[in-house]
Amino acid sequence: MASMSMIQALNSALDTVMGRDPNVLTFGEDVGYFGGVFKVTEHLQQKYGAKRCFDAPISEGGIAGTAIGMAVYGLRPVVEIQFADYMYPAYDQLVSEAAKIRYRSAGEFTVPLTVRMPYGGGIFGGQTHSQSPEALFTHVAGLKTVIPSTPYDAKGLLISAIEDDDPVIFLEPKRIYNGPFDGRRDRPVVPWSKHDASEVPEGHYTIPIGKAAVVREGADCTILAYGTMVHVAMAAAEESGIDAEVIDLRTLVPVDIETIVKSVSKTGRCVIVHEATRTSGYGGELSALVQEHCFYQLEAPIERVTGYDTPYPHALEWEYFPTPPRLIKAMRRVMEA
Amino acid sequence: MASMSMIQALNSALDTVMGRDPNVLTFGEDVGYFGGVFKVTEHLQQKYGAKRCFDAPISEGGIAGTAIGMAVYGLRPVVEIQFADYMYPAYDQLVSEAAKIRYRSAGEFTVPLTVRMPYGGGIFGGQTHSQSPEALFTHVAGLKTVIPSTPYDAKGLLISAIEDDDPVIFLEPKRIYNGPFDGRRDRPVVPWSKHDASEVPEGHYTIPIGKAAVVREGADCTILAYGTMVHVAMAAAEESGIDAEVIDLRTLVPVDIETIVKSVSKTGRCVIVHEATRTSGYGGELSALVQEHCFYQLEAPIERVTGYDTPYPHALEWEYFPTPPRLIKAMRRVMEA
Amino acid sequence: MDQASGPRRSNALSLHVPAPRARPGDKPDFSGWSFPEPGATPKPDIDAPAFELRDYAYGLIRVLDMEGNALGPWAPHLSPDFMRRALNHMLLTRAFDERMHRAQRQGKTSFYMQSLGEEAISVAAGMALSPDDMCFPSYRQQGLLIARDYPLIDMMHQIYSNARDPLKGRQLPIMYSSKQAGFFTISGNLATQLPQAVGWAMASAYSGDVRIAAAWVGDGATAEGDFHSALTFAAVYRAPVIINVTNNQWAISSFQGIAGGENTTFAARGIGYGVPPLRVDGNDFLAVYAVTQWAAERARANLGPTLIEHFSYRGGPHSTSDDPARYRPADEYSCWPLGDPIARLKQHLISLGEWSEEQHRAAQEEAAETVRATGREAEKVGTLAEGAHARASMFDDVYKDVPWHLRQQRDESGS
Amino acid sequence: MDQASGPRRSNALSLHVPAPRARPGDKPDFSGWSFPEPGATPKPDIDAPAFELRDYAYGLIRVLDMEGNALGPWAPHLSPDFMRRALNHMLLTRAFDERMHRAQRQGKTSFYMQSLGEEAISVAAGMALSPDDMCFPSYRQQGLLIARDYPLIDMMHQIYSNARDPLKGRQLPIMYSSKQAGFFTISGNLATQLPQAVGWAMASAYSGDVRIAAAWVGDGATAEGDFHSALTFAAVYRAPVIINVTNNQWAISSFQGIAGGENTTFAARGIGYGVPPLRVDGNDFLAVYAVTQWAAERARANLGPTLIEHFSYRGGPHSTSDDPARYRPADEYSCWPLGDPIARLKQHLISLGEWSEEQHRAAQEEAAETVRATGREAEKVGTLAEGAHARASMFDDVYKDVPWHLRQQRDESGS
Ligand SMILES: Cc1ncc(C[n+]2csc(CCOP(=O)(O)OP(=O)(O)O)c2C)c(N)n1
Ligand SMILES: Cc1ncc(C[n+]2csc(CCOP(=O)(O)OP(=O)(O)O)c2C)c(N)n1
Ligand SMILES: [Mg+2]
Ligand SMILES: [Mg+2]
Repeated sequence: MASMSMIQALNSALDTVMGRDPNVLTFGEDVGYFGGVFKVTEHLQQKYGAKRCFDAPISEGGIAGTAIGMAVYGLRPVVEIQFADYMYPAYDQLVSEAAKIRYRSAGEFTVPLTVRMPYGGGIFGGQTHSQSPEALFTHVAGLKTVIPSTPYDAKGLLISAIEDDDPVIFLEPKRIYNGPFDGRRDRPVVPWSKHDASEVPEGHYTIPIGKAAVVREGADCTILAYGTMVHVAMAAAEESGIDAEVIDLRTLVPVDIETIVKSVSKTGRCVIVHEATRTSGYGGELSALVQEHCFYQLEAPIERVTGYDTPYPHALEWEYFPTPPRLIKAMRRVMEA
Repeated sequence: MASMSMIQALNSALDTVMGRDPNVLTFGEDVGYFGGVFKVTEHLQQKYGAKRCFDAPISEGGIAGTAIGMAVYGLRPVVEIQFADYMYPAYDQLVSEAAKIRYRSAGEFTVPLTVRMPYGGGIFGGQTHSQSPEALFTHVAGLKTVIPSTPYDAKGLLISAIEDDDPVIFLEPKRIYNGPFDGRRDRPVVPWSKHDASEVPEGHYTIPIGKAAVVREGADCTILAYGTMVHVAMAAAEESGIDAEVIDLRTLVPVDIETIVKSVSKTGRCVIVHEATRTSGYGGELSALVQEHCFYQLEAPIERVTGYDTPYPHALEWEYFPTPPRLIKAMRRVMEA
Repeated sequence: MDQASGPRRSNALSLHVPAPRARPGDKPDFSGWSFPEPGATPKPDIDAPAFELRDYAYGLIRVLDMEGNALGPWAPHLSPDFMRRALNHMLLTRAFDERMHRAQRQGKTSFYMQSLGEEAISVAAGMALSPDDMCFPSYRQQGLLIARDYPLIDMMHQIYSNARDPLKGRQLPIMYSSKQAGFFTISGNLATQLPQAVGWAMASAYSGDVRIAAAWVGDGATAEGDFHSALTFAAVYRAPVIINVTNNQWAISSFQGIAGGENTTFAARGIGYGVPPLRVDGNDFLAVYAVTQWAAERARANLGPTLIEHFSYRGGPHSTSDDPARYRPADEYSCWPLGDPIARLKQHLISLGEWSEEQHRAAQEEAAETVRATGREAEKVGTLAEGAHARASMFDDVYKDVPWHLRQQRDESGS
Repeated sequence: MDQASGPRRSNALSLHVPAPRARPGDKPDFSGWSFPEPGATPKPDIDAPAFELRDYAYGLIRVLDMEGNALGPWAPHLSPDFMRRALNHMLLTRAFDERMHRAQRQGKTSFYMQSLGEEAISVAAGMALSPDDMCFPSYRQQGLLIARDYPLIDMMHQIYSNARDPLKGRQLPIMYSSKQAGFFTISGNLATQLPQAVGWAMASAYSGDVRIAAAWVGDGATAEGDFHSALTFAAVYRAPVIINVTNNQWAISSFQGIAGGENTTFAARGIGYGVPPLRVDGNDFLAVYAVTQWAAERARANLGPTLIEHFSYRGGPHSTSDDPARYRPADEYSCWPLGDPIARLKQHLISLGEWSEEQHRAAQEEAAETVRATGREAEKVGTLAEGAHARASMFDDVYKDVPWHLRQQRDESGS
């Protein structure tokens, strides 16, 4: 065990899998010699050689397309899209191809591909370094979508993603790469080493795709969260005086419906939080699922606390970012309803 | 007034606006001399010349990108994406650019662009001629999304879209281009001329973007539908013996929340129907909105009747397509709940 | 808008929109096109630097003259047996196309696409590549499957989406897939296969394998961004891949000028990446064979990718949904200056004394009969209308394992 | 997986991954690069067929020699006044960059990007184009705004996201936008501006206007699909547009070989579309000016697009988030064989007797002082940390009118 930041944990996941399986290779913009703009692939080129960890042309479509070809060949490519905001040129390859190749070939060709993308705001990155496009993947049959919230989960989930025989979109909450952040930017920065889930085994382990974690048990209401928002939710639960149960979804598709239903059946109240724009965000799906499964247990309308339906505004980032106060307001509303 | 098919109505909309405004031009794959693979731009090149209606290279990204540049210049381009299934290469330009240019330039540059796309299944088109990607647009702040269900609406909405100063995604339900189709393929094909809404004025008129239509009043439950599914919903309402109120949304973003809330407040029950895959489809957003606004009026869980979370399967198209029997089952469930 | 109506000055700009020379009612016009003589183009060593090969983009590699003689350094010296096999593959491809086109017209399936006039392009490649090289075709390379002896009946089962359809009724007709035949699952989305082919080739190189990849794309679809990313990645990583552009002059109703063919050749695109650009007469089996072989050897020698433009003509409609008489002269195909690939190989064999009109007629009849017999077999198994597939099968293969939500949807769909 | 580990035969394939010649610790190595002599490249007529211009992709148009002499047919014959203005623009650009880079380091804003070493590319274009020609820049063409006399203080307001930020705090610093200055809103998404520039140019041509468009993209970003669609559409419709590739050797940490620069030049990409490909010394103000003027005249004469590769070197870090010492020799910039654009124009003016070291120092100081004074003004208005923008303004300009759901979100956000 070692205390790792999320970046180190992700790096360790890659290192672990590359060490075990010569069919794993990784590439993307600035991923090679430099080790990635966020350092997730640091030292891998030095350790495994330039053929297993290398720079790619600035063509997200080319990165996805060639990685699909490699996966079809029999490799397990892991590619990095430098920011999730830049995944759009790769969208066709991911949606029309990676997601559909197993189906359209009746299982003959498969795409064991992992696409890593830092996502989310809170770093003053402006409109094109802050986006949360998870709903654009959750709508696509054939893709799995995974989002970790701690170093421990990040490593275990990334290993699972790489070893999965289907394409996995692996969204990394960049705001918590270096420390858990609960949305209170007035508080001192906390490093991961202060957090239990930064204790990460050196070797191989997995966290199953499709399983949520109840990260805080509570009786009053359920908060559904993922990524950075898990920490916001935890802070809101602590500060609010409301005994909230916080669920870290970890996988968005296939979502762990059992854990959700069990919790909401117990609490009767549900708040969903995400950073992505509200309309047609993944929160809409969660809300629909919860009311479909728990209609008779619900004692209050399900609330969504989300990014607004605007591009991510540079200077107004902290108005845009869902913070504990906004979440607490919604929790109060569901409690008072 | 003349009786028009939806194709003729769309063609008439283009003809009307091009006749009035020299800044309107249209292009896309096979759109020029040939008049489009669905004939929506037929005769326009002959009438307005090749500079106002022309073929484009097979590059949806280039079509969207150049059209954005034209719109920024001051024109009102209308482009056709031959099938909505082929919009993915254009997705970056639409999401990162068309949707955000007004915002990021603080209103200095604007994109009065209309992107027409035939969408939906029911024509044995297989995986790549059948998709319904509306939710991939409704999640994007800065885009409006419009879907007509009749010739009359198609013309009025398309004129509104072209005259709108923001980018509009205009999805055309290709299954009902030539006649209203209610999902009963065992019944004889009905041409539009048998339908009231095929009476279309020759000249200029508009249907406002953002306004739904109550196409059938009813007291028992509300069905939210758009495009082809409006006709499926009407058939289900008639056949079911349930006195359903059918709402044709016509615009998905911004959605006409008032009309929805008024109806569900009255009926207390709601079924949502769309052809797109279920998970994270626009139905999720609708379900969330309805329960947020009408929680205390709801007497039964909101139901979603949708395409399944699979690619569109060629030979099993009629198992995939939401038909009146599937919708009626859901209506029964909400009535019995 | 004053901006848009703009100042119309004497030096005003004006928009150029390309148009083909002939539309319905016009006389087909291929005048002004000139081609190098058959045999006239030199053959470079496979390790020639790409920079020295630039001019191949503007020529046309030809072996067969119109009298059936094989000329020049590109002539591949194939045995008569081998060429007869090639001819039979092309005849079978054409007969298959004819029948399946008709089957669609008869309502037996939803869709079909012929390769009329382009048979040499795929058959020659199918025979020049190693059987385990991986092909990433577009939708008009049925000749590859036929050259690789993929069972005709399985193609028909796929087209009919019947109970023996290897793709379980999930794909549009002709969107074949066969791992066994090294034929990648065809996508309905144009050009997506190109970077995939490059990635596959990179993976093969990464793995120290010997297999190379080849991909095909139409003249029209070269405009997609994927064409660019494929060439970029292929050039940067020297991927062992052949990228074939089948320039059949048309992309549905758009002539090749709309894809950029007015300004230069499609082969010339390769120059900008430092990829050798070979332009070949696509209706000349021997030339296509030789060029493919050259590019394959180059790739196998770790010398990287080649871009090949196959200059040809789409003899039939784009698909069964199309009527070309609405946008091009009905007799344009018959005026194509480079003839018919089958007639030309036939002529060559005859001029060698290795074939006769009679044998040809017999081979044609045999191909037709093979197709007919196979068709009967396939139709016995079923055609589209009959709906052979279990509803539940729709939920398989979305993922390796069926997740809960698809299980639920499967269960609900049956109730 | 037996497939992937594959058969390692003697003729095994292997993957090529490009690497730069020098990494940190190595001596910078530009040996083996040879350039044509200044003045040696002929100047074609603007109506020369693209086909005849192909070789320009492999040369380098140079006017200034290293002693400051302007040589050959491309020398633009500019007045000393004009060149002093140019020099001042470049000096101001550099001084501005210096200060704003520092301002970010001091925490006054979140981000900054310099154009150190590339000032000639944007300043020369800004002066060669007409003031109403439309520019579609990437993020390293601040020189365009400066050459067009856009208020420096408005650039600072934007960078500080302060109350006078013309973009209302919505954009990342340096993502300027000014309709007035003919400077299109910069996108954070690379290369998207290219087809937009082509579309704008098509619209201008459609409208019988006289204005042309120009766009800029980095060497790295040429790999994006949008580069390809821009060139395709520009060529097909003969759009009056200039597409500039600023090849500064680096794309963040990736050397230009990763974008394909090992195999050929970036200018050569134009050849494949039949677009004239000019390659120019980007550190030579006079050469950039002359080449831009040539391309603009060509475009105005309805002769279509030109692709220009500006050969240069990124002198600074990629951005304030970058540390180039981690991936390239720290002294690589100082070894750049084509010198510094400011020093070279200065030398030219001095050699003409129109400038002196003293005047230069004074001009430098004046530029620094202008920036300092403007900086003080701007900081008085505010810097990022102060949060000048009303929460409610976030909901404006998503659409022309604020729809109900945004009104609702706006209301809720305030409560
Ligand atoms: C991304 C995408 N855009 C559009 C289409 C529709 N489409 C199918 S075939 C075709 C024409 C292709 O022409 P070309 O590439 O020349 O190939 P050919 O049919 O001539 O063999 C078009 C536009 C598609 N399938 N995919
Ligand atoms: C679509 C997209 N992908 C990736 C990025 C991240 N990114 C920003 S700048 C850059 C390097 C660009 O290099 P180059 O085009 O050579 O321009 P330069 O910075 O050298 O001027 C990268 C990868 C981006 N902004 N957009
Ligand atoms: Mg074609
Ligand atoms: Mg660069």
